[in-house]
Amino acid sequence: MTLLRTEALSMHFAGLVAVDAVDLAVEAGSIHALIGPNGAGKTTMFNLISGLMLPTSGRISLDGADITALPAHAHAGMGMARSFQNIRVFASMTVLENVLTGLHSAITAGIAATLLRLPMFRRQEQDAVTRARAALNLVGLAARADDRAAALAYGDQRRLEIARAIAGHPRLLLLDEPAAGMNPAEGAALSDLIRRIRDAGTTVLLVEHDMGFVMRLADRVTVLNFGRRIADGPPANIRRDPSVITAYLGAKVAAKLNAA
Amino acid sequence: MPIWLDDFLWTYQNVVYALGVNGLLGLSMYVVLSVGQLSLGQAAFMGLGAYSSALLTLKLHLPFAIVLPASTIAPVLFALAIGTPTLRLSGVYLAIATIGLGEVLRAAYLNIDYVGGALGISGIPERAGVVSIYSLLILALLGFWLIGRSAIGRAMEAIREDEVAAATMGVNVARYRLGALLTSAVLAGLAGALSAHVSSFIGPNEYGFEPAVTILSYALLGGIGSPFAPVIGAWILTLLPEMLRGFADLRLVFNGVIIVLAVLYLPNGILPWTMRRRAA
Amino acid sequence: MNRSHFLAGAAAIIAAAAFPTLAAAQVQIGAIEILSGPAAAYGIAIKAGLDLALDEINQKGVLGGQKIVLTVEDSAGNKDQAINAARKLIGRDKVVLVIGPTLSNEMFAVGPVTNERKIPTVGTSTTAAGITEIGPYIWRTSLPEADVVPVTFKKAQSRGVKTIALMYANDDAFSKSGFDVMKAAAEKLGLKILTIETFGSKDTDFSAQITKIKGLKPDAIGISALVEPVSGVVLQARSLGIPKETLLLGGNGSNSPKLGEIAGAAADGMLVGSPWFIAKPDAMNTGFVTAFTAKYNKAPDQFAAQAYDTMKIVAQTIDRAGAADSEKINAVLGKIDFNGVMGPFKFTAGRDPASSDGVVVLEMRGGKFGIAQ
Amino acid sequence: MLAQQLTNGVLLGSTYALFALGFTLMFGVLRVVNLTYGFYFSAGAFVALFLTRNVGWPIWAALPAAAVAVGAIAVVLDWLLLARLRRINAPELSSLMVTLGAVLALYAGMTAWLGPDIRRLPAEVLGGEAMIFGPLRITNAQILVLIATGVMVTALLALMRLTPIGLALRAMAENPDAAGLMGINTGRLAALVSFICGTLAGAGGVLIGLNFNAIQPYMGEAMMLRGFVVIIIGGLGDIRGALIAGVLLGVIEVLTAGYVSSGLKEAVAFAILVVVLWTRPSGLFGRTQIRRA
Repeated sequence: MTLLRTEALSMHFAGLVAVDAVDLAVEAGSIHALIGPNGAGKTTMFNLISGLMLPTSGRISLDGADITALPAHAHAGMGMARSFQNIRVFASMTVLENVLTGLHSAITAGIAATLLRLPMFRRQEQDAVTRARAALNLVGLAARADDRAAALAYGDQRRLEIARAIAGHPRLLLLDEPAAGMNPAEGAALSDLIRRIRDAGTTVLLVEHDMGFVMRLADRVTVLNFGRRIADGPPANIRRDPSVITAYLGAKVAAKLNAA
Repeated sequence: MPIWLDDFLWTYQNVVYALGVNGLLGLSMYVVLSVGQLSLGQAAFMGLGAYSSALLTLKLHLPFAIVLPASTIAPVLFALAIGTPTLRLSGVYLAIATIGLGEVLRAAYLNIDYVGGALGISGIPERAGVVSIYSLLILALLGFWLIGRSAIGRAMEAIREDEVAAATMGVNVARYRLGALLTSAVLAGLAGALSAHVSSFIGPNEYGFEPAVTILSYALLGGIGSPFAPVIGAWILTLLPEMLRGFADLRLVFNGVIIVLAVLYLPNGILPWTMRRRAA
Repeated sequence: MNRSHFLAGAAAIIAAAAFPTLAAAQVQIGAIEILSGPAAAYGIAIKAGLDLALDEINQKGVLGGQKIVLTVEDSAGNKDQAINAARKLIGRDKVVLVIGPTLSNEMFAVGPVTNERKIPTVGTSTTAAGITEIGPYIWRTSLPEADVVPVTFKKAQSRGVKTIALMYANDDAFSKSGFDVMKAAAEKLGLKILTIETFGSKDTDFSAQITKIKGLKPDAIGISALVEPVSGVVLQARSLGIPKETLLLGGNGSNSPKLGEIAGAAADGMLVGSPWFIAKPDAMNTGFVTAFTAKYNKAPDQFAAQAYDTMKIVAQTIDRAGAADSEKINAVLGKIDFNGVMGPFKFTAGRDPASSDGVVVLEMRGGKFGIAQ
Repeated sequence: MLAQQLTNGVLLGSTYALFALGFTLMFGVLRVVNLTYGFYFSAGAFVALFLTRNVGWPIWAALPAAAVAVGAIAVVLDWLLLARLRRINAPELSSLMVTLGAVLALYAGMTAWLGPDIRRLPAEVLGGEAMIFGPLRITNAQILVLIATGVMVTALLALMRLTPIGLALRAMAENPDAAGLMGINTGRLAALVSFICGTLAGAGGVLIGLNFNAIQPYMGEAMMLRGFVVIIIGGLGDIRGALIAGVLLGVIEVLTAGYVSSGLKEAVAFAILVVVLWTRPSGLFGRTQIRRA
């Protein structure tokens, strides 16, 4: 079953084509990677899918429902969550409060219920704390729950971002370069974590630079170059695809490799 | 009550009222700043509340229990009109648009004879007092404290920190911002109605650019870590001119310097303590 | 007036309550004036007039040798500060009478407070309509515009003026009140009002209004505003080609030596009504002008003269009341019959000045006022 | 009369444009709504007043001297107030707030020091007579404003279009990050922009003081409120837009006062502001950028 689908998705910025008629299908329950050289349009794809930008043309659907024009905040309610390439934790809040923010859509108590401290409000807040602690446990940050997010080390902030994103058990998790700046050991732990997230029922779409990391982890890989999709398939096929090698290494090097 | 105490209370009665009213104004600034917006419309909202309530009392002879809530209607309508288009834009636009709002209203008060033109409205009966002012202030503080310790409060802080990240968490940023602006208009409108009904006279030049800046400095001085901070900020800046009477010419210098120093060196205000954003 | 004073507030009140005889040798009165901010020039002139009169009064004192102690509080032109000042003067300093405040708008806020406490309050510069209607304890010694402007307009009519254009600053009470009076006076005299134009007190460009007026060719232009904007209007009117034959008429706000300083020759021929004139020849006035100039090293203006007379009126009232008692003072004020630098003075039953006989029409010549012929 | 009113409008409008020019440049390049800008006007007028009245300089010497002096003041203020915020990459609102506080203190301090009275430049500086062109009357001061505005606009546009500094400024206006990548020293550029804007504003203050004969500490504040209207209508950061919007606003205000009601003159300016914010929020000539967050 296809969970996320984009059809002929395009984004133009003042004459520059950042994403050019990209078709993408992410299977439910898979780990899907989006790769490509710098400037290939990966982050723009993420911004379009998560609703931060409105595409110039094309269509995005989640589980069959058209979400092309939905604003960013509505995506969360549809079961989508994301992390950012440059870490965007709420620095002044505690670690636990950060994760609670990720459960915003799960808390439906309005102003009145909040002001009157109705039982519904209390129940939802308590549930949220329980779920947030569970998410922190999963990423291994339970002990830091009451520290300020700003006090965490870089790698921990990345994990906090992931905890915040998965706290509400999204159907689709978008991870933008989650392994950036991590050493191999941390990377391996992260792979592990992402698999566990997938196993818990969340489909994962990730953008990543580290080819080794992607090839070990992803079930399927889509390659973008200059905004176009140039390849799509299982990692093993992608690794051998000449157009991918050309895109990454340049035509000359690719020719040499072929000759060799 | 001994006579000296009576005299003492009578002497400082207006100061006591001003502390309460300015506390409400500090909160009206707080709620906008706490979602990362800068509005300079609080004085304009206050003026609308003051004018509409004074007219309701003097022309329609309505009881204060009706006048007070009704004084929030005009500010809220104006907040809707100004907020709907500008909230989508950069924060600078809201600040400038709300300055514009204040000037349009000032021109309106001056040119409409029904509201007294430059002569303002005088002879407003004293209907408000310590009870009405401080119960509203306490209610507002309590409300913000309860909201702060909830998902709504967390969402507000998240918007202030990083609106894009907040939006991807499912926070409807535009709705929160409009809600904050409307709440701000309600509080400023109430403050206007209360102040009009303790001082018997209101004029068109009391709600312009300078008071708008003064209200901003309440929140900047106190900080916005918790709802108590802007109220404390308002109290300090209300009492200072009374203590610095002889320095009146330099009072505005002082106000300005406080804002500069606060932004540069105390970005969190003089009460940097922040409240915990969870209820459990 | 200062911080230690403020902090000592409660203690002072307790002391005053415990030892009431301490204050008995003096008569406490207060004044609320604008001593800082953009309108400070008016309050400073008033304070100078009050202080000068007080020096003379306290040489022999009132009530058989008691000194009058005057506490002047700054309102900075701000309503709330004016109210706070009034409450402080009455509640803490125990004044029996308040002079001021400076602006009509401030009086509308302060009047109800002092009236409630039954403290007689005498405005020296509050000319707007409705001031004394605030209550039975609110008085003023300044002639309302209604008594001054018609005299000026009559003079203009006698010079052949039949049509007039009116201009006023629509953002302050003083200018607006003055305009209302100008309009009524023009209508009463049967002058045809060709147009009414407004501007803001802080405006610097009046070219649109003046060009429009120029096209209508009025015989005269009446301007109601404070002296700075009036000077600006006069300057631009002449440079945009309003002919010398068009008479310029000013209200109380134009009655300031600054008009000549700022507008210079452009203001020549302008007519301004005034209850007082610096070169008025009687002995009392020349004595006042000499003493004032000696003390402050500058010439007095109308605000100082009015304040000077007011202080004298207050002292005489206290003497006649026989005690430093607000009720008695308020009762005597209405019966006062005084002759000062402004001329003979009495209050009407409505607590306004009774007579406008002292009003003279002044004409600008070479940057200075003289009596209009 | 219409011709004279249109002339009045264009002249008033060019003072607005003159004011808005540096203001909008500052926003365009430095991304700062610098509210101390209004103070530069007052400062320029007072420096010129001092030079002509107390030192006895002629206006052609006092005008550029005042402009340069204010440029220096602007650089100092920028360094005191904004350099730190730029270093820590503070949001736009912080700079708005800090300059708001500063301008309040500056005006009040100036009033405390120099007094609230309105002053004027010595009458002999320019001769008060008007030139008469057929039915039109234009004073010497107005002609000077027109010429000076023209010269400064031309110089500014030439600087922006023809010099390497202008290229750097435009690059920074387009994209501050890109400018950083190009190796532009943003700190020095900020000082340069502050100097240019301070000079423009200082000269503007002298000219407006000459034209309206009223120099007063708060003279910049009234201009500031109009300046907001002009730069929003013209588009924040858009130099050409500020010029057109300034002149347009002057003409509209004068025509409103001349043919509708002078009481509405002020209201009309701000009503236009509100309408523009509603319909074309990035200005009449700007590109619309709407956030989706």
